This record gives sequence, C-alpha cells and structure tokens, in this order.
Amino acid sequence: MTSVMSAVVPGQRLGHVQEYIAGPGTYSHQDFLYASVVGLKQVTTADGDERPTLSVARENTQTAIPEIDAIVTCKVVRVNPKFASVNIMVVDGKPCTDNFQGIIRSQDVRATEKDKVKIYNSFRPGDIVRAQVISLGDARSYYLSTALNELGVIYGTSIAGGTLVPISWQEMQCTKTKVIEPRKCAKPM
Amino acid sequence: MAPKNKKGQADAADESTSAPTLRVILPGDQLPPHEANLPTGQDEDAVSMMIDQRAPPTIKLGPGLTPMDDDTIISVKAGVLNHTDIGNRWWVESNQRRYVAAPGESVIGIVTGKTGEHYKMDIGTAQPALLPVLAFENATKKNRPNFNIGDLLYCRVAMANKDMEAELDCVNPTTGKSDGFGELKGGFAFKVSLGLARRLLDPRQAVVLRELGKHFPFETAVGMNGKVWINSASTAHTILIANAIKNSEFLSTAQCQSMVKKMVERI
Amino acid sequence: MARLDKSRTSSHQLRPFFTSQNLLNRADGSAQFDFGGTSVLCSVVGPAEVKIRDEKLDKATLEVLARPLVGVPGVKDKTIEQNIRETLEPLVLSGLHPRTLLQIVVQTMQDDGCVQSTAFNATMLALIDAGVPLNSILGSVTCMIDRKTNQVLLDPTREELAQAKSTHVFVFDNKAPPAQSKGDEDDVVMEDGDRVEGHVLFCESTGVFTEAEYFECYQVCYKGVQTVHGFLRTAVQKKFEKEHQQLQD
Amino acid sequence: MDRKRVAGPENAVAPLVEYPKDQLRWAPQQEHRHSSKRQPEDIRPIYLKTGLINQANGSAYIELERTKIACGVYGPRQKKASQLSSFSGKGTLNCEFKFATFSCQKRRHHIRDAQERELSQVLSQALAPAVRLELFPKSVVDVYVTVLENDGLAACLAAAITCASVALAHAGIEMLDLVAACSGSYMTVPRNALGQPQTDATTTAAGASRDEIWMDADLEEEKHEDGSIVLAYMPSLNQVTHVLQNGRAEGAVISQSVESCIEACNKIYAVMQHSLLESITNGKTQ
Amino acid sequence: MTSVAATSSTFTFSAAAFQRLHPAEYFRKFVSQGVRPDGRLLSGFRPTTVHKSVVSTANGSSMVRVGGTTVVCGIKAEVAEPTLEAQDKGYIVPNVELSPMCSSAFKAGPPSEQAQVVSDAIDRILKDSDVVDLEQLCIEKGRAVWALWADVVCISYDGNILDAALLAVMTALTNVRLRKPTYDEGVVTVSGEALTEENSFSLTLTRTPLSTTFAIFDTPNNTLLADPNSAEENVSLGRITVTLDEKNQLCGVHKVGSGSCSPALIKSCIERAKERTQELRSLLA
Repeated sequence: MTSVMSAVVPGQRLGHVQEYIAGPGTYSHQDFLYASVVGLKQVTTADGDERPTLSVARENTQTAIPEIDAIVTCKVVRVNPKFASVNIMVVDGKPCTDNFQGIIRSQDVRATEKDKVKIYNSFRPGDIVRAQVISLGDARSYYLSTALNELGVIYGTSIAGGTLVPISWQEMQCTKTKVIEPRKCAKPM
Repeated sequence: MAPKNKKGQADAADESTSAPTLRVILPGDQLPPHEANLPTGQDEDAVSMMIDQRAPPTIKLGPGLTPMDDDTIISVKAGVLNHTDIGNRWWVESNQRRYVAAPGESVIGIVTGKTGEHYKMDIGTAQPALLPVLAFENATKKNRPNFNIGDLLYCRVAMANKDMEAELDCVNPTTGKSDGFGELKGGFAFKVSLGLARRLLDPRQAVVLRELGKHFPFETAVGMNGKVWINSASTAHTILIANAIKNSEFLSTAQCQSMVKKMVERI
Repeated sequence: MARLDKSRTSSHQLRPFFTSQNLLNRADGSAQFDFGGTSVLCSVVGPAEVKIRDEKLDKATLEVLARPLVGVPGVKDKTIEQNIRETLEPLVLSGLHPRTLLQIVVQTMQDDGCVQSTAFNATMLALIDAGVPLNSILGSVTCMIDRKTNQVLLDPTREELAQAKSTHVFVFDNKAPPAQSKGDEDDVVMEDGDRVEGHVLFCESTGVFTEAEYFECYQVCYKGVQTVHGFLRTAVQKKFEKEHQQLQD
Repeated sequence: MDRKRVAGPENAVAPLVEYPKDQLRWAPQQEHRHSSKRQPEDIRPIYLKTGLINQANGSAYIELERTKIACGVYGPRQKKASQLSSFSGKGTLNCEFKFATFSCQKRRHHIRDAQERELSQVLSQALAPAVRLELFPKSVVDVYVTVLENDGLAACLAAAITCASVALAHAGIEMLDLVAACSGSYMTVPRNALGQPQTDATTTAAGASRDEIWMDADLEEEKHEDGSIVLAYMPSLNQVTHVLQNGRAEGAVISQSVESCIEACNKIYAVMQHSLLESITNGKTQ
Repeated sequence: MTSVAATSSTFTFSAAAFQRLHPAEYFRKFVSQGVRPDGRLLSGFRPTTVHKSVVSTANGSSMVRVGGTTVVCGIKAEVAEPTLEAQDKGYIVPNVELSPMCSSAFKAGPPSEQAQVVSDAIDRILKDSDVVDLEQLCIEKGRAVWALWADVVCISYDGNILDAALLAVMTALTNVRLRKPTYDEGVVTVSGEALTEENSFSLTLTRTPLSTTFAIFDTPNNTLLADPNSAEENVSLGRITVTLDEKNQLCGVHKVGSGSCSPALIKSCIERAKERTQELRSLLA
C-alpha cells in the first residue's frame, strides 16, 4: 500500500529512523530521515516489514546512468577482433541525455563456445544492441554482456542499406536484397 | 518522369564519339540505358546487385558505377569508362593516390608496431592494417618470424571491409606456402599513384620495367597500394630505376624508351 | 556595357579560366582553379585516420580548412569552410568510407574577387583528382549588382565589387533537376517572361536587393555555371588522355 | 588577437567619467543604504525560477534587483578525456563561473580570467559537501553559471551559490541539503554631521563612527566597505559549507556577521524551497 | 500529446527511447502526419518575446526568447582609434557566445565553428546592408570613435540561433544610449550625472534587417520546417535563411546543405519570411 503525501525538497526532514525505512530519494543522518531529491513523499507499507518504507519520487528525474545488472540499449560504434565499442543510449528503458561508453568483449558475446566468437560476425558498427552491464569497467568504459538469449542485436542495417530481420539467433537477413549477414541476435521478448 | 535536362549526359556522349578509344566520364554522368543494354522497367534488385544471373540481359557494374533509385546508372568517379561484352561488364578506370584495401590484392607494407598477436602495418590506408604473427609459412606459436618497426613486407590482403582494419597475410592459406610473400630485404621503396602501380603489374603495359631490364638486372615488387620496391647491384642503379619509374607515368611508349635510354647514358 | 575590367566587353562574361591538377606530391589529390586574377589551390587528403572525437560511425568526416591570402584564418574563413563543407557533404558518397577523415585545404593564392566561387571549383577538381566517390559535380560563379547602374555583373573583379550594392554566390550541380513531384509548383517568371531555371545547391546573397534582382542573378549565374561545368569536364578529360598515352600506342 | 571572434579595434578603452562638482556621489553618510530603504540586515527581494534552459538537466535563474544570474546543470554524464585521471568510485562536481562581457561596469573579456577561475573554485567548494557524489561513480556533474549583471561582487557570488544549488536539485541530483548563501559587508558608517544619531548599540569607542554589517551589499555600497564575508550554509542540517572572508574586521564583528548570514540564509532557503515546489506543480500541469 | 507507435522490428520502446535511438525516424513519423513533435505545423513559428533594457551595466541591451532559445544581447561602448581608411567611422563588433551552459552540444573553450559562423553572419548583415551609418559614432575625426561591442550570450539553446541573435542585436542597437562625449587632447570624457535627453543620444538605424530560417528536412521532397528547434536541426540536412528589412527589401538569402532547391521553393521562403518578419517588427516597436 502506497500513500502519496506532500512535496519535499532536499534536506527536508521526513521522519525518525525508528519509524521508517529509508527508501529511494532519502537518506538517514543521525536519528532522522531526510529527502535527497525534489519530489513527492511516499510511504509504502509492505506485509511482513515491521516499518513502512519512506521514499521520495523524483519529479525532475535525474538523467539515467548505467548501473551493474541494468539492461541497456546501445549503438555499436566500432569493432575490432577483441571487442566492440558501444555508446550506451538507454538505461532500463530511460534515455540518458549524454552517451556513456561501453565495450562488449569477445568473451562476453555469448554463453557457449566463447573462444570461437568473432566480433565481426556478431556486431557491426551502427547496430542497436540490447546488453547487460556486468561491471563498471575501467576508467573509460562500462563492460557489457550479451550472453543471454534476449540480449544481442535488435536492430541493424545491411551493407546494402536495408533493414535486417533476425532469421536465427546468429543470422539476420536484409529485407531489400535477401542477403544473410551474421549477427548475435536478441530473441524478441 | 523523363529528366528535362540531359546536358551532362549529352556532353559525355558527344565527346566519346569524337575520341572513341577513350570515354572519360565524370561523377553524376549517366550510363546511357541503350548502351548498357538495360531493358526498361527492369526490377530494381537486378540492377542493385553487382552480379545477378536471374534476369537476362543482366549488367555487371564494376568500380565507379552505381545504380540509382530510379533505375538509372550513374558514375561516382571521374575516369575512363570501360566495357567488355563478356558478361556485359561496365566499370570506370580511375587513378588515385590513396589506397583502399580490397581482399586478394598484393601490397607492400611497413611494420609500424607490434602487439602480442599482430603486427601493425602501414599499407597507405586510413587505418593501419593488422598482420597476424602466425600468418607466415611454417609459423607456429614457438617458432615465428620476428620483424622490427620499419621493416618492409610484401603481403596479401586477407580480409577488408569498411568497418574494420584490414587483415593481411604472408602465406597462402590453402597450401601453407609463402608464394613469394614475406620480408623485402635491402633495396629501396617509394610511392607512385595507384594507376601507375596497376600498369606496372600488367606485363603488357609495364614499358618502363621492360626497357630498364634491357640495361641491367634488378629485383622489383609492386604493391597495389602504390608502393614499389626495387633492389639492384648498385645504389646508383637503384636510384636511376626509381626515377625512371616515377618519370614514366605520363609518357608514351616512345617517350618512355628515349627517357630510359637518356638516363642510362648519363651514368 | 563597358566593365571596369577592361578585358571584358559584356556584363555576363566570365573571366578566362585556368586549372591545373595533381600539383602537390604529398596530397592524395590537388588542383588549382583560376578565374582571371583570382587563384585558389586546393588539396585533398583521405580517406585518412580520423580523431576519435570527430569520428562518424556511418560516414567519412569532412574537414575543410580555408586559408586566406595573408595572415591567419578568421571568422570569415570559418564561414567559407562551413559553406564548402555543408555543400559537399551531400555530394560525397561518404558512406563508402565510414570512420575516416577527408581533409580539404583551400588556400587562396591570389584575390581579385569571387574567391568563394573559385574555391568551390578548385575543391571540386581536387576531389576528382583524389578519386573521391561523388554523386555529381558542382560548379560555382559569383555575380554582383552595381550600386549606380543596378546592372548585374557576372564574375566581378575586386575593383568592381567595391561598387556593389549586393553580391551573390551560386552553386549548381550537373544533375538533371528532379521531376516536379509536388504537382503544380509555381514557376518563378522574370520580368522579361523567362522562367527561372536550375535547382540551386548553395547560394549566399548579401547586401540590399529586390526579389526580381535576386532571381535575375540566379538566372545569370545558372547560365554561367554551365560554362564552368563544360570547362571542368574538358580539364578532367585532358588529364586522363595524358595518363593513357602509353595505352594507345 | 582573437581570431575566432569578429575582430574589433585593439586598445579600446572605457571613456573617462567625470562627475559634476556640485553633485555629490553616494556615500554611507548621505542616506542609510544605497538606492533603497533597506535596513542593514535586509537583503534585496529575490526572484528565483527553475527550468529556463530546456537542453540542460536542471537550470535556475536568480534576480536580486539588478543582480542577474543564470545557471545550467548537466549530468551526471561521462567524464571527458581530460577529466579521466583514474578510476574513481566517486563522481566529480565541476563548476564554471563566467561574467558576461557586459555584466560589469568595465567591459570584461570573453576568456575566463583569474578571478572567474577563483570564483569557480569557491562555487565548487561550497556546493560539493551537499552533493551525494558517491552515488554516481565515473561520472561528472557540470554546473555552469553566467552572470548577466553584477551589482556587488560578494552578493553575486552568494547568489550564484544559491542559484546553482537550486539548479542541482532541479536536475534531480541527490543532495544532502540545499545550499543557501548570503554576503555581508563591514561598513564604517560615520556619525551623521547633521546629528541624527541612530541606535547607539554598536557605537564604537572612537565615537565618530560605527561599525555595521550590511547584508547583501550592492556595488555602490561595496565600494565603501572595509571587508566582506560570503557564507554558504545548509539550512536543514545547520551546517556551513563555505566561508569566504576578506578585509579588516574585529573578531566580534566577524562572529556577528556569521550569525547574520545564517539568519539571512534561512530567509533565502524559504525562497529556494518555494521555487522548487513550484517546479513540481508546473511540471504537473504541463 | 499523441504517442508514436515506437516499434523497431519486434522490439518496442517508449517514445522517448525511440527518439533517442532513431531520431530521424521518430521525426519522420510526425512529419508524415504534417505535424512536429512539439505540436507545431511544419510552417509554424515558436512564440517569440522581446524585452529591452534588461541589463543596466550595458549601453543597450535586449533579451529575446524564441521558443526554448533565450539570448541576451548587451552592447557596451568603449573609445578606440578609427582605422586609417575610415577616419570618421566607429565600430560595431557583434559576437555570439554559445557556452556549455546553454546546451550540452557546446564545449568550453574558444568559440565553436557554429558560434563563429553566426557572429560572422551578423557582422556581414550589419556591414553589407548598411544598418548603421558608422559616422554617428565619430567623436573626433582621425582620433577617437566609439566602439560598440555587441555581445550576445545564449542562455538557453534550442535551435535557430541566428534569427534570435540577429533580433536581439537589432533590438539592443535601437536601445543604445550613448553619452555625448567631449574630446580634449587625446582624452575622451563623458558626464557621470544621470542620463538625460540632453547629455546622451541614440543611434539612427538605416534599416533593421531580420532573418527567418527554414530547415530542409528530407530530400528530394524538400520538406521545410520553419524556425527549427535543436532536435530538428540535428535531423535536418540543409537550411535556407532569408533576411528582410522593413521595406521588404532582401538583405540576404543563404541556402546551404543538402537538397537542390527550385526557384519556386526559394520564392515561397521569401514570401513566408515577409509575413514572419512583419510579426517580429511589431514586437520591436
């Protein structure tokens, strides 16, 4: 059960730690819970919890940033024998205002026969790929994986410029010229 | 739907009749449909494919020609329009200085870097090409040739596409033999235009090499990427050969012969 | 009507052209183009390696650098750079060389008016020389309207430009104009009853002028560009004939 | 020579301004405060609005009479190559402070000068303690502040901090608290010659003049100050994030000025709260 | 607002995600219905407001809002030496600043190409179309003239910066008040007393050119989008800008980018620009 209450701003004191559990958009400091974003205060009571959860639903949503395990949609920028570089554009269905860089290493493309993966037969520049964040990676890039059935290329363009449609989990066909191109396809959910 | 202004096209046709041996066309010029033997109302797929056996008479388009959405064929390069009746092939022969890698072509590359698995090679393309350290005759993980930065290698383009760096090899993958590919030791390498390189590789057209060969022995390797390597008994000869090849680009056969003769006489 | 430029007799006459291709040894393509006393040298390098910052994943990055006759480049040169680049981008089949750089350097050698048009023509020839794939070729001329006589002067010199109330740079390509798909698009008709012809690729008109004057300039330049196209074709033809001498013996 | 801008004449200077002799310029003894009926502890009325930059993740605009400042917040976004020193588990707050060329009495230059760089740093130091940087590793939040009109430097800095803090909250960045800031100037007010002694609570031993703290001084008042203080403060946590003090003042005056600033910050906080809550209701109606 | 059927083969996205991944496709879906994502018709302009005298530290100033684009122009007068060629003429130096504050498309540092090109375009309109007789800015012939620095700061960028910046510069120029200077042995002095009709003067403008920009969205159909916003600029291939003065004389026609345009298309742009600039002039008055 969720009840929406008043609008709050960061720093506003919301309640005592003994009464509530700190939810998203809040933090606890000493004995009290405070809001950390602008939004509407919500109290959620779930069965089994001894205390209700206090959270603040953001009104002005912060731009999405990739987090571990998040499903992201990204565009392949360049490929080389070891990995594909991508721009992360959407995180958990929410577009991020600026791109974040990510890479899909050849061992993270699929779950089986990892050593036989050829990046060029999995992704091509311009492909739109659904992937999962597996680690925060190095200073520059997030590390992504497509080693699940529903992950992989979801939209691509053939060499001739036609749209590609998946015909198996590792092949796509151009709608214009019927040429078949290899890809690590995502299974439609 | 007929274009109202056929000026560009008409020009091309006029000039080709005055000089029948050489038809120079410019980007945007249309290949006249009657000449290309294009049936009207042909479906698009047959034209847009480089090779298509389905709908005779078919036309095969080589470099420099591209089909447009309205079934016309236009040139995208300036050059000489060529045609052969065998397979009704059309292409534009142009000359340029920048190499774009194509699979199967022999090139001369310079080692510019080395990683665990690859040599980085400068073959004149936009991005450096990769040469796997195992792509040599009899190369194994333990026994592999070692090259240094700056070494010259004669190799073949194994894989090339616009999305990745080109991949090279120095071995015939089916026979496992080197087929003459490998390091070019000693000698001298220089750059010429791609058109000249192609002509040097054609025995019928390589007048300058034939003429030079009459005067002294030398070794040569020509890469499709416009790099030429030569080696001879003396430095003086090597310099002479290099200059003669560079000079020959815009000369007729007679001019070429006298040029070589004059240069040889001078030393 | 006499012109300030004594060598010409007509207001719609162009100055003599001159071109030279493949002048620079280290560039992948180069060309010089002259309109009378105005001369521009252009070099093309590419497809070459591109900085990651400028990389485009589905096409080549075009970079145009305009260098003035004297001194360092300023904002005026930036405008020329942008004009040339944005006009060439749709012309160059840049999709064939994704993630590469095509660098074009335009150096003014002599300035006697109409530098931008000369630069357009020099760039075109240099691109052809470099063998860059293009879907058409363009040609450019400039005209002006005299402040006192209100006359349209084609290809004006610097001296003439000092008397201009407006100047007009036009670029047209060699493609047949697309068939009019929108039905009855009204034709623009000039005072003398002629229909204004040609589809413009680039135009930059500045100063103060009327609509009728604008379309008169449009027409004069369209006709002028046809001469330029013919000249470019001859220049390229000559170059290839020279190259193929050996073949024909 | 700046070749990336339209070139103007070199060595252009502001004309000499000559004041007529019979017309006296404003000085602290003439009237109490410059061009308004304010009391020493009064701040100027604040106009504060969020969301004027639609391309930014968050933005705010503040006006205190003539002082006008705009702020845009971008991020969290990927760090640029220059900011990539090493992997960091914490995010970065990057602030840039700029005066528009026409914002001051003397024309300012386009290129950021030393003063602007210093103010950028102050801004960043005042705001960073309030931002929960640990929640966005590898990322950066960029805060850009542009002063359109400057009517008192210390007041301008304080307004910029207030404005930037509201813009951060507007961008949905997680914060511990809002940061309100206020400035105060140490004034030596001579006893009025005509004799209208004001409340003598703060009269100094010298007897000829009194020390006062004028909150949120404008440019004209600032010209006569002995020193100033800018204080940034998190009102609900009751914590100070930054104090910038300069000039000469007695210790007692300084501690009193801190009190006055905190008091003023609490007033400003109400305005900040109001503008942010307004942004929620506006967002709802759209 | 109507939501778009955002499908890409068999995968579905929210409209916002679809716009992020396929901006041009997203846009084409709207344009095919004759509307734009912000609700405008293809020929519609965004609401525009003009305010004068917004910055008291400047000699003339204005704030212009065109939809989401907000610019402030401040003109500051300084004294400089005239050039040898034009000894009795002053300077007007327009510069547009596109800072990283107004959009994430701009980086900190020296002006981007776009900022330089817009500044140059305004400079050329001021010079080539004789907007201000610069002799008004003469203080002492050959010795001292006024230099007016017309700096435009973009507060919020949402496309079509040229139209907004030019309108702001023109408004600020009509708003300029210069104190009457006295010249004495190389020193220029102005009075510090309150501004009055007697001790100051305004500029007389020969004409006030205003521009109207259209983006060319797709070719060869040449769909024109009046007053493009930032998202529309990003998916467009070319643009046409028509500049007109109050007598409907042309002060500039600029067509650049993809799409070859027929004379009729240019003419229709001129006609629509006439209507638009007429509306803008009522704001200026």
